[in-house]
Amino acid sequence: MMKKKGKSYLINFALVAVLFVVLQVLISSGVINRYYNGILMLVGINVILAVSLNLATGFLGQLVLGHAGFMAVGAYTAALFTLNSSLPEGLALVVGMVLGGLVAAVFSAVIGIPALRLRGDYIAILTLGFGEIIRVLLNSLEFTGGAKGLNGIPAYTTFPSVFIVAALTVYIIYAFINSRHGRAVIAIREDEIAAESAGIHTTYYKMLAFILSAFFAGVAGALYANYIGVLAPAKFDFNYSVEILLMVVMGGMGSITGSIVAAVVLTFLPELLRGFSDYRMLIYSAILIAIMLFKPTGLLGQQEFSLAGLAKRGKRWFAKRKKGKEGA
Amino acid sequence: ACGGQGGSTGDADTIKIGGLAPLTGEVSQYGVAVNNGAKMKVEELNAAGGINGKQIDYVVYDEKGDATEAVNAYNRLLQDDKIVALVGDVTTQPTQAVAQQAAKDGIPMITASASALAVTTPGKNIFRACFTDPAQGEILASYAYEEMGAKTAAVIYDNGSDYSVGLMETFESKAKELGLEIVAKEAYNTGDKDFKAQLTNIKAANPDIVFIPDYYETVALIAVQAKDVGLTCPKIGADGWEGVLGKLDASNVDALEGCYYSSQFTKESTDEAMQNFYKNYTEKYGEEPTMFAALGYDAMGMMAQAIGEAGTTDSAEIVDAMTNIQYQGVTGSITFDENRNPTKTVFMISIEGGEYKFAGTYDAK
Amino acid sequence: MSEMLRVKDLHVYYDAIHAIKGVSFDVQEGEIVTLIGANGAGKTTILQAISGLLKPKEGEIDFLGENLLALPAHTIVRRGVAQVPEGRRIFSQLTVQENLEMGAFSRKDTRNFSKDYEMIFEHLPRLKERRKQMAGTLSGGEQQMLAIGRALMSKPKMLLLDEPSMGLSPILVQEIFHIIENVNKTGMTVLLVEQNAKMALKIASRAYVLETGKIAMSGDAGELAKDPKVQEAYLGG
Amino acid sequence: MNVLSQIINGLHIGSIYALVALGYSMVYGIIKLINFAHGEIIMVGAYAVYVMLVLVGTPLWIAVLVSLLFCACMGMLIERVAYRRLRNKNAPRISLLITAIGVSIFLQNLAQTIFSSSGKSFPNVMPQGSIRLGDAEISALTLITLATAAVLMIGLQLLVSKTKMGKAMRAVSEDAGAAKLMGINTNVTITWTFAIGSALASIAALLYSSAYPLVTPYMGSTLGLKAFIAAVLGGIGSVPGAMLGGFLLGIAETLAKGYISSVVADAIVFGILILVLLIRPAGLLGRNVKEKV
Amino acid sequence: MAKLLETENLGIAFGGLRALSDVTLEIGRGEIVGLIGPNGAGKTTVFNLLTDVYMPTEGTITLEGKSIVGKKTYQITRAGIARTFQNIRLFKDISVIDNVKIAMEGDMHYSALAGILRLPSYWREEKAADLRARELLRVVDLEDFADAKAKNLPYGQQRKLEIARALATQPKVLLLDEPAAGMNPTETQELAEMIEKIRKKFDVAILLIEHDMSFVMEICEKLYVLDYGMVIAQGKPEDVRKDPKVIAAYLGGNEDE
Ligand SMILES: Nc1ncnc2c1ncn2[C@@H]1O[C@H](COP(=O)(O)OP(=O)(O)OP(=O)(O)O)[C@@H](O)[C@H]1O
Ligand SMILES: Nc1ncnc2c1ncn2[C@@H]1O[C@H](COP(=O)(O)OP(=O)(O)OP(=O)(O)O)[C@@H](O)[C@H]1O
Ligand SMILES: [Mg+2]
Ligand SMILES: [Mg+2]
Repeated sequence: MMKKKGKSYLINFALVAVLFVVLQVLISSGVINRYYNGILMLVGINVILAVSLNLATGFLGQLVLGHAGFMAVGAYTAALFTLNSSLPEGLALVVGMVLGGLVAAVFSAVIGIPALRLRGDYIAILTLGFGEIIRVLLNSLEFTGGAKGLNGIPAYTTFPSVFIVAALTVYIIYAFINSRHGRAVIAIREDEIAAESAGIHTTYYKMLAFILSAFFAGVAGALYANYIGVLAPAKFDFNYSVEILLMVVMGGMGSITGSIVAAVVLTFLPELLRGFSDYRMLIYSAILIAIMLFKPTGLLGQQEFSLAGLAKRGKRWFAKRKKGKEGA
Repeated sequence: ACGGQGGSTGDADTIKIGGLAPLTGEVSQYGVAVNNGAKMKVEELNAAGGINGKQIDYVVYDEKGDATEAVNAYNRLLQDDKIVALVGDVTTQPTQAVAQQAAKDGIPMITASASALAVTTPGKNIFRACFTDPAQGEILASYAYEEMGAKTAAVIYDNGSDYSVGLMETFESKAKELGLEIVAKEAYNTGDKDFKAQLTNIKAANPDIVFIPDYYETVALIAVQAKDVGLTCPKIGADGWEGVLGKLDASNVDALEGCYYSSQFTKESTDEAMQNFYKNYTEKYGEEPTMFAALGYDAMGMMAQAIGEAGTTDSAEIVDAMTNIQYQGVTGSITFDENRNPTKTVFMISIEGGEYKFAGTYDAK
Repeated sequence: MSEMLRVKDLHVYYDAIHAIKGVSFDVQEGEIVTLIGANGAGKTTILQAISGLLKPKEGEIDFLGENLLALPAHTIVRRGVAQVPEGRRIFSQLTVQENLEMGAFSRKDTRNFSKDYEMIFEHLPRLKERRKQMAGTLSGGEQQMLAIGRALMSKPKMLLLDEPSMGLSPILVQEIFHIIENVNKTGMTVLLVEQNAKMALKIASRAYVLETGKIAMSGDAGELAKDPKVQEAYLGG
Repeated sequence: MNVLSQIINGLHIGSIYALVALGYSMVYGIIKLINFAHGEIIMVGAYAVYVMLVLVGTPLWIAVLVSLLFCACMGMLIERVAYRRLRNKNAPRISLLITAIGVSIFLQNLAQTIFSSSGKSFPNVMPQGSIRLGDAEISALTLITLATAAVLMIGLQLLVSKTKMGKAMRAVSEDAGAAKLMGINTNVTITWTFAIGSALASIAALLYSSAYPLVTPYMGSTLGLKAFIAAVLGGIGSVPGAMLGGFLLGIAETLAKGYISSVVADAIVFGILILVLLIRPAGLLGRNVKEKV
Repeated sequence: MAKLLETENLGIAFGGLRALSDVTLEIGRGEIVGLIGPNGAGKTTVFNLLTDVYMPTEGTITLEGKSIVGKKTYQITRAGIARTFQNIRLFKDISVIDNVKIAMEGDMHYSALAGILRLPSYWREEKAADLRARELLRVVDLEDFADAKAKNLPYGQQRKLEIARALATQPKVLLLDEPAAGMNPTETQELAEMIEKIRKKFDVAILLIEHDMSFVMEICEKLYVLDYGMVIAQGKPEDVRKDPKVIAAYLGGNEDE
């Protein structure tokens, strides 16, 4: 059964590669113009944000309302680095991302150590507060440009870089979740006391998941900064944290593929609604409510969308039709 | 043709001008005002036969005051709608993000209201209709000192707004130069509603005047709370004040009695274009025009005139025409300096008995 | 002796799982009827259906001639059907006292409460000692007593008990069964779900044996207690 | 003198926070939902009063009454439409959180489409004047605000602790299923909770708009967030806690603005919150029940 | 028999309430010891002290001569004390087999990085864990439910799963809090046999709380009787059950076995 898993890794890898090539060709041939290319990059960035938040919220089960804060830290770090570095583009971006991720991770550790001692929604409040503090500090610090923020950040982020990083993020978090560490993390979500008495060092695993989650938020921030070119603290407020959370819940807590789907949908939706000009947020929110009402556990619930699974479903469906025919 | 039914490629007999503004979200009151002004201008121009006989097709997208959305919308205007020029954006952050793109594309762009100096720096094709801050700050400082006879002044400003900070800085430096003592300097964050703490401090410093460099809605809130904490001395402000009385209920207007502000237009002015603008706008939208409305109106006007003078939709030529433009707008007669910022004359307006009064033009001593 | 409760051809599902597959039984006024069966047979499910916490897919539940399926859970209680739920479900953040008050929520005659408290503390002295304690910190058994006391506070016509002896010390098990017999003597009808089949069959007049969602056997409690199949399956040989 | 005046300022905004906080606290207490739409109820209430006073031109008391009922109904409606269905499916709590956010975005934009995004000026309906207190002044408005908040808080406390309704609320908040077995109509209880919380919000709206007389579609969001923080600070689920939290938050905020730096004031406030939570994980008056194993 | 787990003068108070006072227990290797007593006597509290859910106000706990007071719960578990809970605490929303695997944390060692990179150590240990987990499920005959969600098992099965999970931590002492609660005599009978089997197979000592006397009498070699937080009797089952104090406090008069 393990071997079969091994093979499915290869299949999925191949599929992702194909997807990449196809998109890349469409872009360079101009079929996907700059507008859609831009949105695709945002999709990628949001995928990273959603999947990483899902680790903390969906799998670890801690409601985090400050993800945008960690993203901001990563974004500013990378921005300041790329603004002042003389490294070649690609390298500068990579270093920027790593730095951004690491600094975000450090911040998450700072808040995580006290926060994760609390239970339930209080963690939500704490992370919310911390996110706001980060924003206010960025607002008042000199070297971050205060409220004016930073601009003229070199536009190093390209579609390939976003796609590759997003794919990597997804893989890493998927692999993490499906290892002993992931199981421990999920156990904590299910019942912390039972987890402890099953021999799990809960504090350690909480921190691990929390920091990993923040790290990728930081990476996403780095990509964002070098895509949009300007940064201001106002961008990373509580509402933005909520937007990311939205993707996680809408996709399904604890479903990585769910987060991906939701990230795609929720990034394109506002663009699709442009035609409605002033009414679009009205419609947007209505759709949001409707989805939650009719799919309370999100689009994919806790399931993962897998091609294997799809194939199975397909088989069953064919089987049904066969029966139907025979019946007729 | 407003509201983004994009995609329709600019056919020969219309000229497509794009617009960007926050039509929803926290800063939408500014975006809506600018957009109203611009829309009104477009309708007037089209009614008068458009630009060189071609009708203007104005496509505007909402960006919620968010840089990310602004860039998306900009790309869409450029790629799907194939606009020839851009009137936008409204607030600083999105405008800067868009400007950095536009500079690469060389498309003529004018922002009605983004006042941060850095906005126009990315490229020679980026212009602005509003004042950049320095001018007015100096004018107001010397007005307070010379005309209002103030010896001490206090400032309360929005730390998050380049507009506010810029005015505060220039006001302060000019005040020093004049010997007008700044006895209190209080800041607040964008979006704050409660200024009592700061105003209480200012009251303790007991200044002759209070300088409030912000936009009308915030000014209205500050004025009322000033009254509440018993800070009664006169207050002065800049063009951002335009429309402030509309934000005060009759029962509260006394809060601004005897205050002055500098403006780029006034319904008191004899200029008939101005008069019409004021009248038409108030009829059309059921509220008096604000600075943002006027600037949106003029920004569109300038872009249209530039396109007209260029006689083509070629970006480079429009940019040239814009650079040397001589425009007579409701916000005064406008030319651009080397940083593509406007230079205009300033009126002073006073508020007496709940009414605006024209207090004459004024130049810094 | 008139009929109090009649369950007819009851079907309950948990999503796909068909937990109760056509169960029918009745309870006459004033008797103690016990429902025994293995883990997962469906006993709790049936009680929850009667109390209106679960909505059956098919079947009828009539209480004193009234169709309970039409009523929401809280009205069913007001009609006089109280339940001691499986796993106690006491309000752990309220004190013992407050929990008892909750039990009397549907009652209007506040005057008589103190009298009833005394009656309950008589049977369950432990509760008196812990009157002011957070119910959540009670021991398992204490919680069980509280759950029973709470149900009695609503002065029901019919009492549904879901494994009341679970987790109780032998002495208390006897005590609980005494209590059940006593309240029954005061005229309260009892439907008793028990794992302790031996004791249950001893105090009950009739019994139904539930197996994987179906009634497998039924009849006079005494008879069933002697039935080899029952002994084999539920009385430990 | 300054300090005293500043503290008075703090109490003023603080008591508004407190009123709003009560709404969050009650709803959270009973269905463990951070009702992000609550802030928008304030906005709705403010517009309601504005419409009645300015557009229709009714006397104040009618305006207040109308807004009160309107908000209460709005609260119940939201519960009915957006939450109940999810509760009865016992969906994960977080999906209720999301619908709450959806509702709040919806209301903001609905208000904007109806009233446009430019702020409406709120009339000055409160008695003028002020009384001296040492060398500081308390304006009539501040006094009224304080008094109203205090009275409502006490009333609510009595309701929750003494009345049957209050007991029912506590029972439902613990275990809705068991509450049903007690003969409690959980849906009605929850609906009432929303109604009361929203009614309080409408009062808050009146007091808030009197002090900050500009009604905008987005006025509720920050106020709501602050009030929620206040609720947590004081111990969410506890009525006096919400009150205490509100006052503390208001005072801390004002003093920070007045004496440290208005730019980082929010950071300071959140800092305090974090500290409090670390020392008292359930907030100042919240009781932290360790579950028995 | 060599002493394995010892407590000396163990005591705890909750606020004013004295839940336990000088409780001294001894469990030898491979022993099956019963802890009985009236409801509220403090039995579960003893478990909670042994596993650091509560801190003892006084007294010592030693496992193989080493004190474990003040150690964290997970450390105690790894040191060799595993437990089940009186009100079942499973990982409800995940599969039965993962419930067991989670408890193998203690003897899986591949690093997070190795896990993410899927290095051989990952495959090796995961495979081993999978086999062992299924083995354990077989012992408590749940192997057919391996992939079901834990919450969908009937009550009795859930108790067995808790036992399997506890065993997965490879304990030296297994603490069972009312394992037979909610089972009928026949099921209890099977459980008794299962516990015997477990004791032999994994040679663990077992300390169990139970109110079902026939069950206790059948499998326990030694009994401690708690009342109001104090040990009122101990020794061989047949002696203890004749002890008048025990009969008065716990068994009651007409106990019919
Ligand atoms: N919430 C649920 N979801 C899915 N299946 C359930 C649920 N609750 C019970 N079941 C299933 O329904 C069947 C009957 O359960 P029920 O609890 O009524 O049995 P029971 O006779 O009360 O068992 P016990 O003696 O253990 O209490 C069992 O197979 C159980 O697995
Ligand atoms: N956290 C706590 N706070 C206060 N009192 C507690 C706490 N935990 C337990 N108690 C009290 O300590 C006593 C012993 O509780 P414990 O759960 O150990 O009893 P037990 O012997 O397990 O009884 P049972 O057999 O009914 O489970 C009880 O009176 C209980 O009320
Ligand atoms: Mg049951
Ligand atoms: Mg116990």
